[in-house]
Amino acid sequence: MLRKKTNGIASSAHRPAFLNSVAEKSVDRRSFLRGSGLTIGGLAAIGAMGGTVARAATTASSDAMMETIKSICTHCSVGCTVIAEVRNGVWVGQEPGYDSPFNLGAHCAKGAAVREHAHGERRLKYPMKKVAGEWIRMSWEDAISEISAEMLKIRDESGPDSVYWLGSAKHSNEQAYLFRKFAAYWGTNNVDHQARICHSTTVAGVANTWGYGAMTNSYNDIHNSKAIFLIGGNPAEAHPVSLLHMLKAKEENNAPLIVCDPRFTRTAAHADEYVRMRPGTDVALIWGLLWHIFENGWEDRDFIRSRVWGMDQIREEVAKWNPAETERVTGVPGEQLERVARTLANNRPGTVIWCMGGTQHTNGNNNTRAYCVLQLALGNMGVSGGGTNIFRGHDNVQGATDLGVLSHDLPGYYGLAAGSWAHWARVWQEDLDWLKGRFVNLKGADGNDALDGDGKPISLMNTNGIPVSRWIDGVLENKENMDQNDNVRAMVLWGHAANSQTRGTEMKTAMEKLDMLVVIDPYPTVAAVMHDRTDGVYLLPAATQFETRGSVTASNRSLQWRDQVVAPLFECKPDHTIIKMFADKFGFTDRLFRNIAIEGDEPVVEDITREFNRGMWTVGYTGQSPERIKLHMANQHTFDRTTLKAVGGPADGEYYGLPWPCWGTPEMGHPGTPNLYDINKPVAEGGLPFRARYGVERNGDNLLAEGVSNPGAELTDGYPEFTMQMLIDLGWDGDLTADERAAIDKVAGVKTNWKTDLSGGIQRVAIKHGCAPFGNAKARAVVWTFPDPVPLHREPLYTNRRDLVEDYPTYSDRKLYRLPTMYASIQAKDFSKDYPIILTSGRLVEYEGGGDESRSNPWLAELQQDMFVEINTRDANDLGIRDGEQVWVEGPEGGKVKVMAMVTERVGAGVAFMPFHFGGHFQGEDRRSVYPKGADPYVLGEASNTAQTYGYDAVTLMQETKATLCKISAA
Amino acid sequence: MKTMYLAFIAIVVLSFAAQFTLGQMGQTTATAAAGPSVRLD
Amino acid sequence: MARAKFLCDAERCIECNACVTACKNEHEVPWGINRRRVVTLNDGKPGERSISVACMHCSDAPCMAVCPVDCFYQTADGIVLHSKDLCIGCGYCFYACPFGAPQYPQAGNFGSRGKMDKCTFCAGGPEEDHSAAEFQKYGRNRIAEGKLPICAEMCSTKALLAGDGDVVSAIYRERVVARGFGSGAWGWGTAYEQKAN
Amino acid sequence: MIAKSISKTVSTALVFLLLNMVSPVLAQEDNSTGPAAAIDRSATGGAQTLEDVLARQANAKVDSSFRSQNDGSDAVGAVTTNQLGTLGGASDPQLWRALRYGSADITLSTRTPESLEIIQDTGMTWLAFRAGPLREYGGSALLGVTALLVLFYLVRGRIMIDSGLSGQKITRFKAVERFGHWLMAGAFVILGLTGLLQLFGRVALIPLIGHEFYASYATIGKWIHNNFAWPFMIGLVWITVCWIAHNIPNRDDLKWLMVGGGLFTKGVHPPARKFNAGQKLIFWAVVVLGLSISVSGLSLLFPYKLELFASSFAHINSLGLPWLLGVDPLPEQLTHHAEMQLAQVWHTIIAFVFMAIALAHIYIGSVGMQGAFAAMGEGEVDENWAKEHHSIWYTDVTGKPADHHPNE
Repeated sequence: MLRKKTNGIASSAHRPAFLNSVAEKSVDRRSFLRGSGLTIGGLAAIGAMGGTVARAATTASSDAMMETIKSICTHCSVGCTVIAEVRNGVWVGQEPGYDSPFNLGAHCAKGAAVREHAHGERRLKYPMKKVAGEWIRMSWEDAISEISAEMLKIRDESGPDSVYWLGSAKHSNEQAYLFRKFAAYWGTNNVDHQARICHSTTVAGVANTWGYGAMTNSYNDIHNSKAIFLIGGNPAEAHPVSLLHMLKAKEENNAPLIVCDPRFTRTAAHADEYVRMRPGTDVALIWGLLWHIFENGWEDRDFIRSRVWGMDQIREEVAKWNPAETERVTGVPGEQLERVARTLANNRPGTVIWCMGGTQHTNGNNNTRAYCVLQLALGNMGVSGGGTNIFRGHDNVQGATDLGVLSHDLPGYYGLAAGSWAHWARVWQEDLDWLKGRFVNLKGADGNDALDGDGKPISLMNTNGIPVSRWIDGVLENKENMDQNDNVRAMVLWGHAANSQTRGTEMKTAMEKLDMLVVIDPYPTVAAVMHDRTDGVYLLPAATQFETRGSVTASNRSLQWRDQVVAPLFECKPDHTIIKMFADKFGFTDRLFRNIAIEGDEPVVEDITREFNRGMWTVGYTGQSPERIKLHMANQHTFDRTTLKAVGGPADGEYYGLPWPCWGTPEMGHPGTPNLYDINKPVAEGGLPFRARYGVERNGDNLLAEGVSNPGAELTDGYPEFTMQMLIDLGWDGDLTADERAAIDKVAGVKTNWKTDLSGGIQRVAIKHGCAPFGNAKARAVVWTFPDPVPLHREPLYTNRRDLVEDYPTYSDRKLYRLPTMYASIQAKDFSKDYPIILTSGRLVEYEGGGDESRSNPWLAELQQDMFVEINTRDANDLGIRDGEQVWVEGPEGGKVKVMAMVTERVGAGVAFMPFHFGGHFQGEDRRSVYPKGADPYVLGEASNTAQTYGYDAVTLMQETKATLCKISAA
Repeated sequence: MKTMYLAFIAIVVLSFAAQFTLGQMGQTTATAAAGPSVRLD
Repeated sequence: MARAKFLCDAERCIECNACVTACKNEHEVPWGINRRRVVTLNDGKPGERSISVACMHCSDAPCMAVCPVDCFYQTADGIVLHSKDLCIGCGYCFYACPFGAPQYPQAGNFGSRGKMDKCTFCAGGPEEDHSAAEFQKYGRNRIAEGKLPICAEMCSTKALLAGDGDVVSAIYRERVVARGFGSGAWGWGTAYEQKAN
Repeated sequence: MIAKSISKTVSTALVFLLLNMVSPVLAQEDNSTGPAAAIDRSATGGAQTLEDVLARQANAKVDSSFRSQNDGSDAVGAVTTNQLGTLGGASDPQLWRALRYGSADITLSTRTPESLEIIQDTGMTWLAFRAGPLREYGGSALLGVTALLVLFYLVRGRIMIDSGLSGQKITRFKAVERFGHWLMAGAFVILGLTGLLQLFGRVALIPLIGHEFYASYATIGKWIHNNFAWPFMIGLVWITVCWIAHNIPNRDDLKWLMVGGGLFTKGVHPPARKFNAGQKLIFWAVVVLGLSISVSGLSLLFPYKLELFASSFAHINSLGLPWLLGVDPLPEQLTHHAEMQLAQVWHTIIAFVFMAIALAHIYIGSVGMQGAFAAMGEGEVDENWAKEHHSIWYTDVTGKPADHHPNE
């Protein structure tokens, strides 16, 4: 028989591999693993071969030059650690990051394939522009000068708001923050990013319910759940590694996994209970569930009394949703919901998880608030194992949201009010008047300044900009109907896939109407090819996050640090460098980087982190200094895999990644907040009450918590948010240091509050006395500031249930974010005859977002080569369509896509599903030839959003992609 | 006898011809495993 | 003696394909060659399960038995490897293999199938450990580095286990006990008299 | 006698082959006819019993329906709104059984059809048969034939031209005919040798010359075997076209056969046309076997593209042949693997038969008979040879009577 060729050493090095499987190392390793709850084959047996490891190292001489670098996967929000092996500048290998408490070495298809970034065959390799229909290469210098010259011209003619800066959830925290600041210095609020079309309704709905719009607990905390209620999400494909944690709860706590979804998803396949609902009926479903809970008195009365306001109004609404009505609207049988309700009641604490399936609706904010109300009713908030675990999408969509890359916000959710600008001007040490001068006032029809109620001119500095979901309307809408002086004339897609927004056919028109289209991305993206422009398109190659460094915020609010794995490939540049190059041309580099050192063309990343540390008081992004984050990265192994708390080691007692709020200054050493609103922990150790954000009383009702507060709090009842005045009244002002006092007086004297105090003194003192800086209030089940104070079910704009339109109509048309927005006028028309099938969309595990990156990765692309539409067997047979055939899917607005039919039971009868990652084909036409040579992804396909239709949430303008109509016919 | 040798030469010639044409016909697994909307090289 | 084994926990596998891409990543496996693939049963129906399949490294491997040039060998750990220098690409190992593990760079004509390629349990091949030749022909040799197959190490839900058969089975046993379902002597169907509708 | 040993090889091989290849598939088939006779499995908790194990070792057919049917398929597609509906009701063991017995509904991201076979069990039987009976019987058949020829030579010696060489030559085969013959014959010999190399190399040569050395030979051998197939097939068509007219059987052939062509008795020369009955037999054997070996060879050349057995078996079944022979009907559904395995086995069996016949032909055409080789070599034969062996043909071409009639 054959034998291995050896030099003698090699063989002896690996022969006894499995032999000494009783090496004591193995025992330690395995007992440790059992302790950590997850028994991992890989690790266990690595231990088993412990003896070998050392010797193997000696034989692998080449490993001397091997350097190991830690980064974070750039795909989803779980934040898996990527261990890169780099040999003289080349990324040669990828190892599992067993030390990371988030992924324990695990990866999904995308994470296991990130090393392909280092190959980058299909990357955009150098700056290009389109001239007379041809792509021509150009230098960075020329590109930046040409683009900025054109922008300044547009600025003179139409004002700063005619240039749209579309940022990205793929930016690091530093880049995101710098991007928002850059837009402010340019003088517009027309800046936004993926969060708008991802979880904006969650942020709005949840933040208005109890204070912060984020995942309240963490992936790891699901280990403690006794029940898992998952609605409108498919983590098995969107966040595969999160299943590592969910299955642990399922298997070890025997926690029932309940999945509510129109599709029998891969997640549902592992559920104990699958609830198939009609798309767009989330509120109805939740109310139907609550009906049983209230009916049987399963709610947590004490919790509601002390920590919730408005539940009685909810009861009134829920009373209408008896099993019969619920089944009529959602299609879910009453007895199943009764069983689900009982399961949730009997298994507390249970966690509620939701994703895009709940958020991307015209009444998305209602859905998210309904989910919150469910948890409030069950008393599952603020406890480990409970909470609303909202899985964010992109790797840093949480961070980019926190850092305000949004058209209605400044970093830290400060809003756009004059006071907010004043705060950030102080942080930036900027002349506020100069900053105001960068913006323009809204002009009336007569060409003079339009005046507000008090007869003052309206500065566009203080009004919401156009959100990404509507940028095409910013281009196409008649300017007379807009609260903006002119249309958008230049569009900058900076790390954003155009095929992720609906109404593809209109987007094509918009792109062609623009003066200039700039794409800044590692890949050309669909934006480079979906239009027929022959000039005025620029492609600038950006570096990926593996080619630079910076912090990134995972879904659970933990910050992790990415080290640079390899130098930027080809002519790519990191985003913050590109920002600096633009700032040079616009002439405000010195102002923009006043507190940030610049090396060559590259701003120093750590300085940017420190700058936002000095201003992000509202969400507690102030304690996470670069040094602290890096310390955690270096000592990942010291953190407990369930609590995320370091057991000993240099970060002893801190929570992994200092999940925000991490109060006060870094020096104060707050450990971070693992679970929000956990009233059973001292604030200094990561506890919190609900945030007092909506005043102290409403129509005579007390909005503050009643009789409860965190252990060690000197205020044992509810209390409002802290101000300097309050410290004085309490007699705690003495605890402030002289410097802190000086800083506070410098801001607004006694009016200075915990959000504007740049010294962090107020926060420090409040916490010193055991109190939360943001007060201690009730969560509000009713948000009186929203169109639907009590969350209501509203039929989608395009619905085939005309019988329900009368009972559950949508909103009236209205003007939002500078733009007229249609609701009733669309729903009035009946499309259900010609477009009978409900169309919804979602994720595939191999791809992500617009897919330009993942479809350019051969290891992933090979696994999903055809864009498809899932059609139920019954519908397929009725339409005479066979599995694998090409079909046309046409939306009621005329957009149509030619895709492969996948006949399956996965979707219910009358529902069709399309993944949204594909692009490069447009209404049956293959656009591959339009890509710059060699930069076309391996796989192209129709973008589902070409057929997706109009429809936006009434609070955030989140686009409706989960419940519209279509017709399907054989192609 | 030369007809025989001629035939033997023909055998070799034909076999090389076959090898060539089959080479043209036979596709790589990569191309075989690539769908219509894929560009590999 | 310990033997190298794979085990895929169907209760946990979510068909994320991490094992597939991890393998491609680790060994630079070209398009079309799938040393490991994920099989889904009852796709989209209740009872949907997935399992990850590759060379099972049989104790008494049919491929070894059938190979006309006897190019296979089995390491002391029971890993079935082969020599691409000897392989003549006849395709017989694929006809013999119960699990469809062997892969060939050329499709179509038998005459030009090229050297067979398959899962090596990340143990390289007959070339010297860590040599360039070994990597180029068989991919990385993790076993020699004291590491286990990357597919199992990167599995998103730890469904795929690899290593010493005894350790692997022990881990799986622990799970089944903790789980208390899913691997019973009879299935839910029997337990709940459940029938298709 | 030769024919006997050959037919023995073939029949045994076929029976063995079918039994082995078919039984597992059959096991599946009769599963669908409901659980077989209930054996008491309480002792093993529903698993296989000692009887099953012993039966398997005795190579008898084992009824595994009690496992193969218990694949949870009845629970798949259960009502999802039921409790645990999502699990579909199948347990892991049932799941694995469904895979094992190929009853699972499988989807796969890879695009090659053959990789849809998750677990195929015919491979083991195939390789056992290839390593066992195929080498054994095939090899012995060839050796047997050679031995017989040697024996024949010792007994009968070289068949001489009774009346000696006349020195007068007449054309027997035109260049076109000879070219076609040698095109096929030459390719055939090489194909035979390289084929044998593939089958016996591992047992016969590797021990002698070692792996590396042998592998390089095998590589060349495979190249030759694949590509010489084409000249062979061309030659086959060629000679068929040339000679089919001359090979229609007639009365003279009976006479010829009755005296055994005079091969075994000195001086006996039954009359014959251009081809005597012996040659006609060879011709038809070559045509039929050549066709069969070409087709099976092509399906091996292009894996999975040319799968013939399932359909052929269906025809055979429809003709009721299995029923006549009293064996189970042949499987009409075959995995891609099984198709290739059958093709390989069939190709080899035919090859052995072909080679055995060819040996005899080569013998008589060369050392076995004076003046015979010249016919296909130069294409011209001695008049006396023609008179003795092909008297009628001689008269046809020369118009002169073949005066030499020894046994009249």
